[in-house]
Amino acid sequence: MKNRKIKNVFREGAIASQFIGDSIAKHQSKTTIGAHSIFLGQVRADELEGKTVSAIEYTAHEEMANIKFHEIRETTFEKFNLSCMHIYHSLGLVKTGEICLFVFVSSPRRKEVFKALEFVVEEIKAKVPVFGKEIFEDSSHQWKVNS
Amino acid sequence: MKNRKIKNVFREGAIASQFIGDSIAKHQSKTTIGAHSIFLGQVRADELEGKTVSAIEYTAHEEMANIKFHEIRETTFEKFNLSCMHIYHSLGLVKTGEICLFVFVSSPRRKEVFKALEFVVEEIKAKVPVFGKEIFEDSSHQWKVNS
Amino acid sequence: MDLKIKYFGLLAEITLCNEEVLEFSETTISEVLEVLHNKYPSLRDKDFQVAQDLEIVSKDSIVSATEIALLPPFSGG
Amino acid sequence: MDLKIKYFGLLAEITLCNEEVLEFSETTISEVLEVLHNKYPSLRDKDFQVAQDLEIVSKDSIVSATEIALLPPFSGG
Repeated sequence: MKNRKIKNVFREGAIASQFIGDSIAKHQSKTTIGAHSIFLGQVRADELEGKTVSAIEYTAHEEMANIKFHEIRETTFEKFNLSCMHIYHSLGLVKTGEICLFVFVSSPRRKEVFKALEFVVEEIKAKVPVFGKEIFEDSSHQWKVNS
Repeated sequence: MKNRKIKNVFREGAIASQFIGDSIAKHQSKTTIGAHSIFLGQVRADELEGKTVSAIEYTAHEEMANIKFHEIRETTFEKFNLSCMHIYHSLGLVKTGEICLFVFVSSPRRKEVFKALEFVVEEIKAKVPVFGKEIFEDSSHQWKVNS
Repeated sequence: MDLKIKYFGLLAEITLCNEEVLEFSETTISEVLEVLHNKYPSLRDKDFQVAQDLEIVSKDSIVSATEIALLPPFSGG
Repeated sequence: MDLKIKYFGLLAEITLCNEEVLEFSETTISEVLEVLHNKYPSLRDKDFQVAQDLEIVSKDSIVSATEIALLPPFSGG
């Protein structure tokens, strides 16, 4: 898969808004970039039979997932004219309102980033072995299913 | 146009990455949100006949522009299922690598945010009377044209 | 009738002002533009739209506001 | 032949372990699954995919790795 290294996409716990701000700041020296697009997945306090989700606990087949993230990255660079791309996904407990997925794509031109961002997020949802356990306020749980 | 107030979208100078991080943080109490999408326009160091852009100076028909931003906001809320939306645009000097446009949309569901984000950005480019003057390193300039 | 004309971007570089109040007896936008073209010949080959009451109007509209704006191509974002 | 079986998400709740090493004489994935279904009857009505060498494989594939993973529906992001 080209010469890019397989990175570890996972971060323990929620992704902090400060971390996202810092990531944006790091791109300000790249003056061929004209457009960034960012997707953030946030844990919703969904209700089910009167119970409310308080957190999602994420597990993954980490080795396989990092390979899949890498393949998605390579495919996306082939399909779209991007300057750079970053993906971070939480493992462990992420409380409602916190961020569990951060996808960041940058390009000289805006048209590319919209298509690339949606492509990356849909690929992650479909192809990466990550499993979310929705934990309710009473400590009962159910396994999340992506729609 | 409904009961939302016309906001002032303009900020003097570049939009700081810290401001973007703080905006994200403010949404973490909104636990019906499942997906955010963000667009950032960044000033490119384009070259033209051997000269390099060092900054863009933005001016606008501010009153009209804020009304157009407001109309775009209202139309977008009608077309897409969004929880919230924020738009900030720079006025005055924004140096290469700095951010001049920040669009932030949030929804319970991810499918909405991709479409809404692209819609908002394309509407801004087409309908809002903002004018960018590309300033080269030798202080000469040319007027930017959106593609 | 006094009409305030606002110029933006490139157009303000040609007119050397951001706005000016001129007296017109003309009734349509295109007639007003003809006067401005005579005052600023370089305007003639520039691409711009005209806003009246903060809305883009066609050039055969009747002048109904006390202020119009000449807007070159938008380049926000 | 020893085969390490990894269980994820909901499936690990059924098997009460994240992984185990079992001895098999079976040659296809579906034959291995049949053994696991007998050991854990609740697995039978669960929806999952099987990965071998970190790639999803069909259930009539030949077992060629020393480790396979049982993956319930993905729910990342």
